[in-house]
Amino acid sequence: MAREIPTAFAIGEALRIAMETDPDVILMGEDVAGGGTRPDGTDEAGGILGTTRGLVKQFPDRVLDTPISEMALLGSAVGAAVTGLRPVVELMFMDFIGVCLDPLLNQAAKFRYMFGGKARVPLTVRTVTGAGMQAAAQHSQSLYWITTGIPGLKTVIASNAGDAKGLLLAAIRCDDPVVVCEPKSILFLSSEVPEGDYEVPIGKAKLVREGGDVSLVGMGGTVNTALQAAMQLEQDGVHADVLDLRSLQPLDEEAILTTLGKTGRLVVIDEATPRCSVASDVAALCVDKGFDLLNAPVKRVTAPFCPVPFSRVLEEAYIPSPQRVIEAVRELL
Amino acid sequence: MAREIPTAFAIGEALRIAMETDPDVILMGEDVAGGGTRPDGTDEAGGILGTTRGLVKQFPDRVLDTPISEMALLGSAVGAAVTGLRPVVELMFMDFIGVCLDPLLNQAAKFRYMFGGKARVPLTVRTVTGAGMQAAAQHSQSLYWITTGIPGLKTVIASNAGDAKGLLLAAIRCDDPVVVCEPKSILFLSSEVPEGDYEVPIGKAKLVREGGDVSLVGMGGTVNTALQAAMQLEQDGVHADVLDLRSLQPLDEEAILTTLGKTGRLVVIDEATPRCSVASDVAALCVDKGFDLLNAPVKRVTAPFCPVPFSRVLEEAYIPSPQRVIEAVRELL
Amino acid sequence: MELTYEMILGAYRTMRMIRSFEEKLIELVTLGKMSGFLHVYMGEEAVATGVCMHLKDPDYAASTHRGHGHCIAKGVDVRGMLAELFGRQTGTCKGKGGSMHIADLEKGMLGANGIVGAGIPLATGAALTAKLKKTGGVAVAFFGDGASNQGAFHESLNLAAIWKLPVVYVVENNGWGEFTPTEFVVPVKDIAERAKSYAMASAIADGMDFFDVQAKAADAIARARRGDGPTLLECKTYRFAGHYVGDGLAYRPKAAADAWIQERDPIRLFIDRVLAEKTLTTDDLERVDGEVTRHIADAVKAAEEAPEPTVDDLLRDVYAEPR
Amino acid sequence: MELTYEMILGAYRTMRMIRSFEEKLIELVTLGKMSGFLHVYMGEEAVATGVCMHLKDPDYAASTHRGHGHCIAKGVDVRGMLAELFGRQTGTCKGKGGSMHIADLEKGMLGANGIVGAGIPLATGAALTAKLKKTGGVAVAFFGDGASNQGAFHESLNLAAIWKLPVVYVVENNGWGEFTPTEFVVPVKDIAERAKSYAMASAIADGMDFFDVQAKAADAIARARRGDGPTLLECKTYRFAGHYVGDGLAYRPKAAADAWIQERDPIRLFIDRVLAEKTLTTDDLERVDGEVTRHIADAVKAAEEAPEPTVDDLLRDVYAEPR
Ligand SMILES: Cc1ncc(C[n+]2csc(CCOP(=O)(O)OP(=O)(O)O)c2C)c(N)n1
Ligand SMILES: Cc1ncc(C[n+]2csc(CCOP(=O)(O)OP(=O)(O)O)c2C)c(N)n1
Ligand SMILES: [Mg+2]
Ligand SMILES: [Mg+2]
Repeated sequence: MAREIPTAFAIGEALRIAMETDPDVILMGEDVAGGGTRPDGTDEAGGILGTTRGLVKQFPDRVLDTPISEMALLGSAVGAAVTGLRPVVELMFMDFIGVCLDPLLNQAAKFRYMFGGKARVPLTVRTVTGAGMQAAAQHSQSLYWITTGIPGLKTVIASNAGDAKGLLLAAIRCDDPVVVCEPKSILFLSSEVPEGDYEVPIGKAKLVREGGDVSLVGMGGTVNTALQAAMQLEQDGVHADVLDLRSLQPLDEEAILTTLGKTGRLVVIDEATPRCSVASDVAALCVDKGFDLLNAPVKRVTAPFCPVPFSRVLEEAYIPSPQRVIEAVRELL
Repeated sequence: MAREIPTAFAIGEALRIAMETDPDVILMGEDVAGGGTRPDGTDEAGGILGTTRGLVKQFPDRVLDTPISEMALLGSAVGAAVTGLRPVVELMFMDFIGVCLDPLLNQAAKFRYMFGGKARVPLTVRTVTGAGMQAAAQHSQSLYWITTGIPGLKTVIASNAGDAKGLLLAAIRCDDPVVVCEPKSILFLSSEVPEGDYEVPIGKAKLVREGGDVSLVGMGGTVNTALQAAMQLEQDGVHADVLDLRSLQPLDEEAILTTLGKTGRLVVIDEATPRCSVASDVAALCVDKGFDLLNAPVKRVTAPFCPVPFSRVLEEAYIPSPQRVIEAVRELL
Repeated sequence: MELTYEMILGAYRTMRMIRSFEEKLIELVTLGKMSGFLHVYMGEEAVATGVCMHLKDPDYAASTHRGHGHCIAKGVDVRGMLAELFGRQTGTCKGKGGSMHIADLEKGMLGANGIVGAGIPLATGAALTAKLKKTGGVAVAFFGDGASNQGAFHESLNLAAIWKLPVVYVVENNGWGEFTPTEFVVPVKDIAERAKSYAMASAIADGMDFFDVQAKAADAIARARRGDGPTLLECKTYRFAGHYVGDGLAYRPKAAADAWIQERDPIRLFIDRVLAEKTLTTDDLERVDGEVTRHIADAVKAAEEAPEPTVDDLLRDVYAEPR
Repeated sequence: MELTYEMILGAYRTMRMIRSFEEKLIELVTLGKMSGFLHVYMGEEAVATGVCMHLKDPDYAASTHRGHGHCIAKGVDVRGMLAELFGRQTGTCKGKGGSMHIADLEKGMLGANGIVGAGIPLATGAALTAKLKKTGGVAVAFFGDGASNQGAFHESLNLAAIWKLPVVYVVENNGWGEFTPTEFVVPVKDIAERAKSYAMASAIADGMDFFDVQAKAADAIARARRGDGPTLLECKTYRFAGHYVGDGLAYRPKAAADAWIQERDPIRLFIDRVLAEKTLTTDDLERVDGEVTRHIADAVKAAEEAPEPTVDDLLRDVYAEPR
């Protein structure tokens, strides 16, 4: 019967498979080893959330703890990627992109184009996103809209353990720089994860629920929010399609327009703040190429336009809830 | 009769007025003085584009050349802003935000909120944006979508010299951190600039042309693109409203919905790349609150999703043109 | 500078307050009464105390993710801090900041900070304000050994050096950055060495010895106030607890840690010395211990009874001038 | 290392090629035949030449906004470079990069770079590849005095030091960062000093003396190849022209500049020495001058005749694997 493991384990499994199948794959980051190979025989931490635990013992020379120097971490990873390695960088929390955006924005994303197609940048950046652990304003942001908006980068985000494994394997083997977001809300949830080596193609969304009355489009943790909303809506006889974007750039426009074509009504749920968001892109797609399919406004259920508050009550109110999705759907019917 | 001066001069004028009227206003940046007060009596550069020329002579202690250390430049400006100064930072080109995003993303934007409303961050960041000078991929980007998307920041962009002066004065006197974009395409264009001290309110768009058949929404340099398109459309009897957003965050939703209400047809023109853009937000607004006003799809005329190419021909093809706006309008009629 | 009886007693109160405050936090987390990311300062109390005793309210200090000690030493109200950690409306930041963002500008506390190294340019900017507005104030940046590998450290110290800013950079070298020993990531023996890259004054203090810290901090702060520029002050200390509350410490050799904890506890060392030198009596110490315990108990009670924010607060204070 | 006749003649060819190449660019810009942001290397030719002569194709070099000299010295084809500056399809980057982005990975050129300091971590990463894949290769980062104030400099040198990477950091101290004299923004006399913050080897070379540069570069590169870690090599040089082509230089005292240009021209110094030591003859030099002039003339002609990109190229090569 199907094997269910937490997303964090599935990610570790993907990393091990990638390293076993390609000697050029290395891991770099703060405390990705965190002990383990030390003379004093201490046990390793395997990253702040333990995701990489066990890897340094198996690949002592290819799991590299770095100083707290993200600019050098990202920048040297880009340099390593264009010269023959296939680095997988752990940027502990995506909030830290503020100290190391340039290597992504102006280097990794642009080399291939600026150099007339002569460069390959097989770089993967894994990074934890999202709220829900009362980690407050600087450790809880969903900043994937920034990397999504940069031409030359690809950005993916899984909603379950199985996709997290397959997307990460695809990202590592992709010759373009890929940012792989790991939402806090799914890291410790268990779900079915196939054994062995497989890839989930980058750029393909997945219809995870068949309805027909309304389309709920989610990404990462908000796919579960959408599914919960869909189940409650079902009880009132509203049948919802739920589309898991999985890839934020490239965006699977065809899949979005297909479900919109079925339902004529769409709500997009995004844990990020609303301005310049993936949610806005989905809505803009609907009112452009999907205009003739629309029977109602396109609603965006996102975080409010404010920093992530510490207080438990406020953080709960901050994160998009099934209730808010249901209310949005009600406005469309 | 009305006085016409280049935008760059109007900006210098605003800076001088701000410094004359408030002793706490200081300028910080690379070569914002660039000589001028030196013992050897050399003349000053006044910034890479000469915008701040003349100021260091008038305010020798308040125009500060910094090392090429944008993280310290932005970070110390935030520290100065919360402790009693009103710094105006020049970030030479917005492309350089990759090396200094954190002070904006995680510090300036969040202090007031994180600290329970107890902080004021009267910081202004002036920065040059956009293509058109064959400055290539790392000196030509329109990255205002990044600052627009960050809660706690405000972002403005003028389309003419008069607004550039008034918006900058308003930004400097605002108690919130404001990013003031200076598009290359308008810096050296002359237009009418009132004498003396005045402010253009942040958050208010301006209808710069009255039409009624279709709404063209622009920002910065694309307002001129829209006006040119409007004039050509006029010849075929198509009367276009042209709305100048001026403020990207806050976004003047009312003004957008008002012109959409008149025309039912809208094209938004944005020099930035399309993903997670202000253009997407405008389209998303139309299909949400403006749904009942829509008679046609909302078209986004933006830069293509690629880095800015060096080649003259390619750069010309890259920048949104009146022709592309006209084609978009044709699709709506 | 000669330390008066009041100064020494005040220093003890501060150190004891920090220690008891964090012991209480650990207790509350263990009982499941408190949540969030908590990084405790235990073992490093002498640093914040020895430095901040020479600062006044108009002077500024920028802190880190491990900020409780700096906040308390800089005079932030403990009741507000506890309420903040409980996420209450009465908290220093109305419950919106939490442990990593406690700030009180009126007390000159520029804030704990969740971004390693981010406080360094902030303090540099506060020093720029002091210099340009001639307030006579100084600014202090507290940060860790790990933060000294951040670009912001390099850029800020260089800027302060060329502008001769009234700022003191206090690097708390506690031997660890998360799970990584400092010597794995810092190739020089003394981080104070790095001041030479900026022709900046530097000093090294025994961070477990309050008296050594306060003496060297006094010099550095005086240099800044005189207008003679910045100092990099390295305080050698040790992180007694894990990186965060809940850290199992599996990666840390126990023997070495125990040696520090048993032989170099800054509060223990302080007590031994003041009693030996008879500057304070056991009565003094016990009186303070009692006051501190009661003060914290009251603060916890008040915090637990205080109201939580309401959803209306969610969008409040994003901007000073909303439209 | 003993320099052979071929090596010395080759060095002269490289320096002359760089100089003539940029003289031609200035002419073309003045005639309005070429546009874009151009930063010329004039006066600094001995640095790129002295360093790169010790590198092979599999070795990597990261350059700056002032990259023509590094590219030519690292073996990038001048014809392609000229075509690139004309924005032609036949350019090194098919016309998409321009002066600030010329790169040729096959020649080990990681690219000119429009972001000050960005090449430093890139070269560090190339050195990591060499170390992990045991290629025996080394990496060099060229950057300016101004770039040594960037956080990326600090973080990268620290990383290379703790990992003992085979990399050489070549800081070209040309006295200016745009319009600001180096001494206004760098508080230490020698940037090489900064190596001490990382317990890193360092050296200072007279950047106008090809022979001094190549000797010290040879040592540093050998150290890297031996696996003995990185070096910070400061080359004291001078920016003969303005910051960019078109810079009026109003901010720069003329006398000091003229002294450098008239007395310390690296090519002039080179010629005087090789003729005095009779290592090369005037015939040798004139032959090379002729070859270089013809080569550049042909390259300009070819570039002017080459096709420009077409709109179909606009969206090409954004991704290796488009969907
Ligand atoms: C820019 C950034 N990178 C990484 C982190 C994650 N992080 C939080 S604390 C810490 C260790 C800091 O070490 P140090 O500066 O020595 O301070 P200490 O925890 O020892 O007091 C790290 C890596 C962060 N918060 N910010
Ligand atoms: C991050 C960044 N900041 C600022 C600039 C603008 N800029 C381009 S070159 C330059 C001066 C660089 O000085 P230096 O490093 O000494 O190199 P040099 O020009 O003297 O060769 C500056 C400030 C930039 N390109 N990138
Ligand atoms: Mg530490
Ligand atoms: Mg220079």
